[in-house]
Amino acid sequence: MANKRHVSTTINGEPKEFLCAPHESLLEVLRDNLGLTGSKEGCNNGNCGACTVILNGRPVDSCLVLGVEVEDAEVETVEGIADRNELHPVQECFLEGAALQCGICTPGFLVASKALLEKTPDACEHTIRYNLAGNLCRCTGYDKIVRAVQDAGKRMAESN
Amino acid sequence: MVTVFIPAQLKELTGGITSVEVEASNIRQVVERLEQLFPGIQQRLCDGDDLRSGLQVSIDSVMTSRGLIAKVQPGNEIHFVPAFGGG
Amino acid sequence: MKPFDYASPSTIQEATALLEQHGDDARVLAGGTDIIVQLREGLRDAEIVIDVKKIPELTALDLCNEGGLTLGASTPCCDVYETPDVAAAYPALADSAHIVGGWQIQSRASVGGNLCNSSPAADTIPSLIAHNAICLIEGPTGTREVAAQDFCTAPGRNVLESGELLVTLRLPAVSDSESSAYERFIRRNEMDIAVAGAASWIKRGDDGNIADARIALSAVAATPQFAQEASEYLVGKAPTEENFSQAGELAKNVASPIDDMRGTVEYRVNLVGVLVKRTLATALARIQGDG
Amino acid sequence: MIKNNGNGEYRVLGTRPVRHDGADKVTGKAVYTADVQLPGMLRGFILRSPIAHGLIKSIDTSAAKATPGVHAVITSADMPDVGDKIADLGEGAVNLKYLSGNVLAQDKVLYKGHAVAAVAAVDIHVAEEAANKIIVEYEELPSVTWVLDAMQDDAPLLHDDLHTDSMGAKSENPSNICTHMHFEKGNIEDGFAQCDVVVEREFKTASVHQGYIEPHASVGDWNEDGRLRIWTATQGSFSARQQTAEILQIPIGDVVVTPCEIGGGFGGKIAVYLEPLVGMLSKVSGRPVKISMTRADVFEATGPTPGSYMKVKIGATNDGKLIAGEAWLAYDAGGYPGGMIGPGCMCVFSCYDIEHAVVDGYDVCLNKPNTQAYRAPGATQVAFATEQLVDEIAKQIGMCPLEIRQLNAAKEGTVRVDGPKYPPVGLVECLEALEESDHWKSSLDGPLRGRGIAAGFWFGCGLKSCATVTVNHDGTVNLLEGSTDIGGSRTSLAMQLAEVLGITSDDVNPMVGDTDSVGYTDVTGGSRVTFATGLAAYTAGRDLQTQMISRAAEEVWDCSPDEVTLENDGSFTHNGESKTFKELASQLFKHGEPLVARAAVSPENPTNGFGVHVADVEVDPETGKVTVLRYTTIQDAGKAVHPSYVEGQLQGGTVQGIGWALNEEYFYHDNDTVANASFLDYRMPTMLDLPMIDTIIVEAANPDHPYGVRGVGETPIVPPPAALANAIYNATGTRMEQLPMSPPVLWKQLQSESAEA
Repeated sequence: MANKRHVSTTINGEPKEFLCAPHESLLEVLRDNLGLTGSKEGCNNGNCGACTVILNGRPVDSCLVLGVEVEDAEVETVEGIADRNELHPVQECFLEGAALQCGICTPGFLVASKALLEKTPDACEHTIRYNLAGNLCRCTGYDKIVRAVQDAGKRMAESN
Repeated sequence: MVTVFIPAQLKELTGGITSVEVEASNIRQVVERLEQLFPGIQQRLCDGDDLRSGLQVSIDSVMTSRGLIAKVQPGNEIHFVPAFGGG
Repeated sequence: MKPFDYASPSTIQEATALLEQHGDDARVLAGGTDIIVQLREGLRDAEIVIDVKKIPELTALDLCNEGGLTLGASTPCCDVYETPDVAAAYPALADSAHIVGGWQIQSRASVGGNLCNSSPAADTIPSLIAHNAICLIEGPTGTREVAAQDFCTAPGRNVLESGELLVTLRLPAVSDSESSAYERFIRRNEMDIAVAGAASWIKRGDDGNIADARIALSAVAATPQFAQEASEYLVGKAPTEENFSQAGELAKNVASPIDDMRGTVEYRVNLVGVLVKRTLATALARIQGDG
Repeated sequence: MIKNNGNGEYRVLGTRPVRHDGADKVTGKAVYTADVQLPGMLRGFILRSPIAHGLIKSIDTSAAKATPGVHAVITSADMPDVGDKIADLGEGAVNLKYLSGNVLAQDKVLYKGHAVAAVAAVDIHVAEEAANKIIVEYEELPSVTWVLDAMQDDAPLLHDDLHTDSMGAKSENPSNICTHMHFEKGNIEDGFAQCDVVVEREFKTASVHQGYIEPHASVGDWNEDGRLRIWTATQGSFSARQQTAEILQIPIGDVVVTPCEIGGGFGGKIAVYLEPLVGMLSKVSGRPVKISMTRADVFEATGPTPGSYMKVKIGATNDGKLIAGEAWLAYDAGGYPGGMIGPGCMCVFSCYDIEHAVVDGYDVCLNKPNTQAYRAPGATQVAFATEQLVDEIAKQIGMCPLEIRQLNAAKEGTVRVDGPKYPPVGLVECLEALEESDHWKSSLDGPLRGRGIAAGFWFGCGLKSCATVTVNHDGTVNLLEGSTDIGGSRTSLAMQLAEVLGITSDDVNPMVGDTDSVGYTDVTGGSRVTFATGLAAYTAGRDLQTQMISRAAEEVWDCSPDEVTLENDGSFTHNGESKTFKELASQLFKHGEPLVARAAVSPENPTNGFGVHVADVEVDPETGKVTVLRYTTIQDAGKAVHPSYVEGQLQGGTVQGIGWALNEEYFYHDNDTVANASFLDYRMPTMLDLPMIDTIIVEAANPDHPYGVRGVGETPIVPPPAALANAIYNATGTRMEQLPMSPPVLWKQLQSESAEA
């Protein structure tokens, strides 16, 4: 087996160091090495978005990133969305709008939605549907997710 | 007396009769009366001392999972129907 | 996934040296959205994975009036469509970059990686062909240039020799009288592989007729195809629906698709006609400023 | 929107509180099975059959066992012999031989992906590498994956000891047909003789998967005290416990199953796949073991729900009265017997009052994974057939599709083909709501656009549920129940308890217990939890109030219990003095024994959920692609406890139905192996494939529940394929006889019809 590498990175704003073998994905590193199990594995090949994290400002499927690739990078996971005990508007709106049922896709949706709203706070329905099409949900039929993202955008605009 | 509807698949045992009235106070007795009338029907409805797996009883359109011990009242209509669950 | 080693060179020379040293046992990692899946599923093997994203030339994105577009091979798709000048000048490329997987994939997947993966169904390759892109390749024996339309040789195979690295894609400069479009057909509206795809680039002459055209197809042959006959047919013709349909019919001549779960031969050939016609109309509308 | 038929005023029911597990689920704290970490835990990997049908001649595990980091390798030889015994699993009975064989193949593999061996190692990569070193020698056998082919006398036989069961009678020769069912009502010849118009068509539907986003996962720890602890993604912890105990041949009491948060099930997480394997791997290795399936494993070895062939004939008079119906249905069972044909037969005509009917149904083994329930299992297929034929009759006699449904709708007293009569049901109300809806009243303009409607039915079952309520110092309460919560049921149960007690939803802390801590509770399935476990929560609340009346009489008011009145708002009064639940509970806590209440219920009647859908589509004739422009789902919920989650069930089920209708299917290679075992090529709907799904909740109270609750989870998947087929017909004039109605299929059909024209 290839030797493990030492990786220094920033996760949810905090410096982190970890060891990982080159063939371990960022998703495995987060879940198994760092105990950040909020990112979920739904398919392990980039087709469901449940493992979405923000890498250097952009949403990516962490199953399609090698752990060794995040040297000197900034990674944000679902665990980093809330500010201490204050939920982020996107989290609040998912809860208030019942935009989750089983909840397994929710972390990926929250991370991708936050990335979208930071880029396009007033995203219209089509923009939301287009940008979040890489996140599969099998429970909700998406209706309430779209509405929650719209509501969160409004709430973020109001608080700014 | 209760009215027992014969499952269509068992009509071969009843000579085409589709329902009969029997005197019974529970499903076990219903099956016993049926067996007296139509020999062989009991083993089609039951497996040992229980209803055959996959079958359930409806009494006046109310499903029961109590099987042979389910009580019946005079005037009840009894059907044997497939069990169903769901997803 | 089987274990492998990892290197992240910061110069082209380091990268090509590693590639030469490891030969077929080395795999290049740009966005990783194909190669990581292939390694995980055992479709490809690697002793070493060479991450080329730290090489400055490979993440370049430069547009200049005369020189056209210089696109580093590992530049992610989202950079293409999120850079307004680039998206405006090369709309077919922006169209295709915008539909490679979902947003998460587009944040990582690169146009160069899409080309090197050399899938017959790759979305960005027809757009590169339609825009007459040139591939700059560095290798142990120096630099060479290959036209995008000649890059792929078979499903999953291309002209890259052992030790060679695709560094840059160069797209010729465009004028206001040219535009392009890419459209593919998929069963869903996103997150799917093209059943068939078409990119069309046209240049309108002063007389209003088509001065030049390039049409390319995906998912209807072993490699993405330049539809030469259809392209040449349009030259000198009026940009009418009828001529666009006829170009679509002619483009079918280079389609030799397979039957598979994504579509039948008959269906794919039909789609070629539909998509060529539609992308030509979109390109025209874009020249006219209403696309 | 809620359409309330005047059920009475509630304080809690009908409101939309934030769910109790919400904060955990939006912060990543909620623990799903794959998130469980135990000290020393190993990771497991399963070696699966690469072929669809074959005899296992030999398995050589020596190289795998010798791999560094490997702690256990098991094959069926390591599993106990379960014999030929039928086990009753609450929701259905199953032969243990088949159950065990599906978990780990014995002498034969019956589908690609059938588990053959399992490895536990220090990490997943080592486990996978070692599993791939296991050498299995197969003798490949001819295979079959189309139901009609599998029914032929000369079809490859999956089980040479399987004889067709016709209600207790067994066929002489072995057959792939496991079950033949037959139902009759009235006199079919007389019925068709009275008809002015008769339509008949053949339909076929592809296998589809439940498609939950969480792959199956289990963790097992065979403890030194002999007890096996399982953490697992299951719809039913007690069912998983029983299946695991039966397969491993250990006492049920030696197994404790902790249901983790579960990432979707839809019927596909009732059967056990991994639980016995992690148990056995843990026993062999002496370490806890976790297995998470890959997505390919999920597609190839779990679910799907049956593909089908159906021939259905319906006759009516010129004034639109449906008189006679005949159906011949053949459904996939998969590799082992036990499919969904029963409910298919019972649902084919379940929406209509048809006097004469005959239904024959066949459940057929073939080389696919053992089929599992999927949301109203068996009903969506038949609705696709029947609802199109009803439309066709309406068209032929010049009647509106809504009117013909209103004229024939099942109602109280309608006799289903399997015999029972409906109690009060809400189909008529749903059709009325459709007629009054904005969607129905709106115009749909434009070429190649069409509108279709369809009705659907699912029983909704009761089964067994338990609940325990404990009271805290401050009068808040804890609700312990056994229904795994897949979609917010903790809150819908807490709300029912809060309603009884006159407290708020937030005053209730609901918790899903493990099998050691809560009374037996059947699976989360059959649309039963909000209804049946809700009834348990309600009943436990009543038990608590009864205790409190008696305690208040003695300890507070020094009177007889009859002199204490329980008011509608949950307060207790005596001689003009009133105490709220919380006041009284706090007071009783101070001076006497703690308050604990419990309930065990087994409601047996189906809750009979009806729904009606309307869809607007646009068809692209050049590609065959269907775009859903607008969609409205109408359903009778009896009483919508938490309307947001009722809407969510309606929307989610509808979208699964839309996926089934338009794109989802299993593709097979020539050798009957699955070709599209990934989310990429299975093509469930993405967000971009859909419009908003409007909902109208009708509330026609269920007489069997104190608040009138009906199950709502399953019915919404039933109408969409039919509604979309009817809309496609309305847009193009072409009738769709197969699912999915994918672009290549629709394009081809439009091409050949325009060629004929």
